[in-house]
Amino acid sequence: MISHLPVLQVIVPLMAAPICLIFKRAQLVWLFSLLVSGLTFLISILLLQQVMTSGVLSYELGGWQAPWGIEYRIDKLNAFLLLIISAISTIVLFAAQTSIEKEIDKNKHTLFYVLYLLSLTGMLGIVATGDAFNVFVFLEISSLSSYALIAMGKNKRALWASYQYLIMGTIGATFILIGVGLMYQMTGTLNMQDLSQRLPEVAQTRTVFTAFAFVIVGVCLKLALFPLHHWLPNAYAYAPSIVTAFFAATATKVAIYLLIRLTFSVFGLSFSFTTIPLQSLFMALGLIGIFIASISAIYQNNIKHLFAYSSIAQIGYMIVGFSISTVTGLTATLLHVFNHALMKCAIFLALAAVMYRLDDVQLNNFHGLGRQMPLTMAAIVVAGLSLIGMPLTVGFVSKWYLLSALLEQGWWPVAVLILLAAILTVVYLWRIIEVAYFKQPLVDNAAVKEAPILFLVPIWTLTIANIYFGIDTRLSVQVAQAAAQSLFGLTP
Amino acid sequence: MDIVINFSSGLCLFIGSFLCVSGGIGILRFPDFYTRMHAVGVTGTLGAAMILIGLMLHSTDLLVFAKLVMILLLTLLLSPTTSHVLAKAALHNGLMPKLSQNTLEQSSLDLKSKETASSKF
Amino acid sequence: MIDIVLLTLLLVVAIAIIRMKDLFAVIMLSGIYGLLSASFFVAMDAVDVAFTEAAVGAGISTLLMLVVITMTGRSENTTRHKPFPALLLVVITGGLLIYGTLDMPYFGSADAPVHSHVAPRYINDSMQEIGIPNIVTSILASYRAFDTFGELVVIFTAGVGVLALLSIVRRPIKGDKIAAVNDSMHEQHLVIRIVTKILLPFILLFALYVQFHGDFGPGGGFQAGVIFAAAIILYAMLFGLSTARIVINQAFIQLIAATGVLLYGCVGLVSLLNGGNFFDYNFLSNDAIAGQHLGILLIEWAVGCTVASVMIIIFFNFADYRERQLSNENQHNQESP
Amino acid sequence: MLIGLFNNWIVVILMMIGLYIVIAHGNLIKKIVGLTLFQTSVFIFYISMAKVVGGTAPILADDIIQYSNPLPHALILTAIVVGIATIALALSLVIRIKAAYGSIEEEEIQRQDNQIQADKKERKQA
Amino acid sequence: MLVAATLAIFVAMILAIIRGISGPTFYDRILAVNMFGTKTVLLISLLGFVMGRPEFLDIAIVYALINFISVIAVLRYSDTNQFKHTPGAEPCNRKSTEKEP
Repeated sequence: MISHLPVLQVIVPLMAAPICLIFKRAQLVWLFSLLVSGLTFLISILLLQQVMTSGVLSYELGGWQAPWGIEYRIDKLNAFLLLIISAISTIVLFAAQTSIEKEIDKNKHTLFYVLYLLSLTGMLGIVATGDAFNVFVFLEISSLSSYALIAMGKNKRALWASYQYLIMGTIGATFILIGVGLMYQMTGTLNMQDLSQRLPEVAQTRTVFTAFAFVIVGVCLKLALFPLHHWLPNAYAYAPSIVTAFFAATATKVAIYLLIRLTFSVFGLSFSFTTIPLQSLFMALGLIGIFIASISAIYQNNIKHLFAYSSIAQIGYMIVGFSISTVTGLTATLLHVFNHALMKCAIFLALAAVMYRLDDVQLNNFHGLGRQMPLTMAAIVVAGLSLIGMPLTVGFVSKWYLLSALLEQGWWPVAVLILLAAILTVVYLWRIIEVAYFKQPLVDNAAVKEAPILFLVPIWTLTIANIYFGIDTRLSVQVAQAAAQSLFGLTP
Repeated sequence: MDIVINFSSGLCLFIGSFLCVSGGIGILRFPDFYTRMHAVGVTGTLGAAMILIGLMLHSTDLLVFAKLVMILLLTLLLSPTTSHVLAKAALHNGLMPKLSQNTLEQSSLDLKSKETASSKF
Repeated sequence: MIDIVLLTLLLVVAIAIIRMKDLFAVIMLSGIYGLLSASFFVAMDAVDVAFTEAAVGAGISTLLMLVVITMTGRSENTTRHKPFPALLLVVITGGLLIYGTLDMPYFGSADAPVHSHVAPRYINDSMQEIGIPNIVTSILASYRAFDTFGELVVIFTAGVGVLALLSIVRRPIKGDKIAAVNDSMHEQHLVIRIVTKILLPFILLFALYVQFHGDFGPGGGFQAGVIFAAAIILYAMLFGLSTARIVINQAFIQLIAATGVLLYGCVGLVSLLNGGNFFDYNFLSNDAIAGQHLGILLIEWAVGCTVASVMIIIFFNFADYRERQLSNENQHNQESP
Repeated sequence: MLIGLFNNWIVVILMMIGLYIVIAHGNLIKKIVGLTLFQTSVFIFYISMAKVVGGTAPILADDIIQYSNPLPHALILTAIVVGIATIALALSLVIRIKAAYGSIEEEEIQRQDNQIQADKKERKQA
Repeated sequence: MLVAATLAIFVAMILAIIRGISGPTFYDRILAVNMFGTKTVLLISLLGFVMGRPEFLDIAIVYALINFISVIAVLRYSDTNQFKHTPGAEPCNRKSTEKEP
């Protein structure tokens, strides 16, 4: 059974979704999906160990060799992402039942869990597969289920946000399809490994250049990189808060994985960074994205909007790390993927708790929340500090590696800009902390109690993880370093 | 023997395609919806039947022949029904046929009376 | 030659769609666009794709858009906001694509890399390895079975998504009300109901023929599912939604959709437990070719069930929402005058 | 040169028409039709890539030697079904938006959104 | 002879498309779609014989069915009030204002 782990990783949640549809009772379905998500988390841990010990795993589906059949290639990068996604999904599922009690009406709870498991399957499928067209199919599974999940939000604007996300997402997916088609036309194969061997000889043709451009634009649309980010704030703000917590921590990370996989493994480092001035382009887009997103985060009233814009800023950091195109730069990006998942999931779960108690997350709802919901507010403060990058938190680790990668290349002005951006983060966090601790609670929400236990357990496990991985960085740094080195071809 | 079959299949194909083209011209040049309907309905069914018969004569193996018979039966059943439904819906929804001037007032009068009579369901 | 004519026709229809204001005409033209592209696929020897595009592109999507149009109104407002930045963006992407086509292998050239690397094995060895004449079905169901599994899950997700968005708790309708609806429908559509009564058994039989004929000629699970669903939709349109609900009850249809996906997965699991990789049919039975046949048959059956039930779910929810909206409007009209 | 690439250029023009409709037109249903045009033109691009002049449909028959490439056909079967799934979901969203906002024009919906935003700000100041 | 018939069918299809695009009332458009559907059935059968692959006839049968079902759907759903044909004010692109009854 051990040799079948790569495919079981995707099949377990996939088979669980229709089973959930057959059980009609929501309580049973919640426990079942929690169990399935835990099982997926276990499989991803075993996979990570297997990959760290015995290198790349290759699993041929249907027994056909690579370019003819579909092949699952799991290396350190895949295993790292699979671990993050399944861990986040298990933690978020703890708080799911209590949160959707208030936000989604009764007869739709089972459908919520089916769609949740399907989007989990879609993301795991994208990360695990080694076939270019299979990425498109599983991308569609995760996007379709995320459109439906976002549209289940209570607020009527969730429908409009989901529609805009659908249009942008489908255009992005079709761009990826065009890119894959052009690549197939020039090389005749769909397998990523085979593509990377056959692309260099046709690399100088204009068709491969266009294929690269289309695929990158398609992925950037899914990534919500600066100019193409308009769908993200509304989608995250009006979706049910559990859905926001799950997607904020995983959806954009999968797109970052795709970007890294395409530029490093499929097109090759030399091709990606020479044909298009990818380095300066992404560096510029990342920096502009950080500043504009942080500034617009400051003026937001809806706290979910605020942290959605801050997510776009954090993606800007990852893109800057990616554009340095050195081993430490890539390690910084992978570290930030891991750390950002922890930070953002903790914050949005805390917001889900506030939403559960106050039914709204406007700034004036936060008046005096520090006394009324002390534990939840404390979690937001700690996660906020790690967002800024204070020492002893995960944020500091990823900022440290990003700055060292930048200084290694001698681009100290960019490093200064990064520190400036951290100050902007302080500004919009201070707005929340000041309101929560130094203002009296408004009269109508005086009788607000602390969030229920099922919320506090996941929030505080994430906050402790925020601090623990800030201090003992062995797991995250070691895996990220090994993944970056394997991508650069200098396997240790 | 096969010269006769070839000749007759060619003849059927020629008639069928002539009918189709005339149906096409009819749909463009006729002034009003109902006259176009007439053109398409008649030539559509007969033209299709002739072409299919022409193909039947041309076909060699039995399975292909059976499929062509099935398509012929299907077209003969469906295309008149569709024309009927189309005309009924158009009339029911008030599309007035373009009649010569004097019959226009006369027919609109009795249509009104029919309208009030049939407005019960 | 034929494809150049068809492509220019497609271009004409596409430009007409831009200029049309009346949404109904746009849907009619998108139906023609689907039919034209399906006949283009036939001219390009893509037989299975023409089948699916005709059934899905020209049939079901026109149908669904029609049901939506009757709810949302026909006219599109005339102000075309921000045409120039859109035009600029479109021209840039178009230019990049045209720039990309300059180095492409010429249309139909046999020595293009596409025909020399992976495809020859499918064409030459698929008879020995899998033993069915239709290579597209053998690729779909055996070489790249996981792609089709992913696609089946996409259709299942769409069905669950539509259920999540539109499904409402059904109040049991009284028996006599259904009879009233039935009578008024009967009176309105007399001829059509008789013709459909003759036609329905044939369409369902034809769907089963397409389902099991997928190995030898064009056809397969998807096409059969769509044709089956089209027959049920025809029945529901002409005999009234409430009668159709009695004939096909919704909970059972959702159950079939779920079991279809599970059946597909179980075929993989069985081959996993017998020792092979996930979708390796050689381990399904002692002889490899028999295993392949059995695997492909089961998979096509699972795909047919799921696609048919999801299409029925989608149509019934759309029509149900429209029915409820019309009844609200009628009550509203009765109260207001 | 022209004949060889003519197919691709028409496909590119069709793609751009679809993209233009999606971006420039405000009506939600018009955007969906634009999306179908855009996706169908991508399918036509794949299939015209698979055609071999003188080759017939990829169904094995004993007297034929040259076949068209069957792999893009299998890929496009998947893509068509993905397209119809997206369209079905988009249409159900349009129905819900019509019920919630009362209109399916982008400007009208955007105006109502900004309206709600403005009311919330006034309530906050009050 | 087969190729001549195919060309004739093509001409008929082009004429149907012209009527489909320019048709003033929306019933003309349904008529055009219906005619276009039947002509495509014939085109596919002829192509099957021209190209020597008689498998195409299955597709022709599906075309006939799908065309029938979509025309019936159009007519079944066109009896709501907003399709009431008000003579004179056809809701086509020349006259942008359309009186909602």
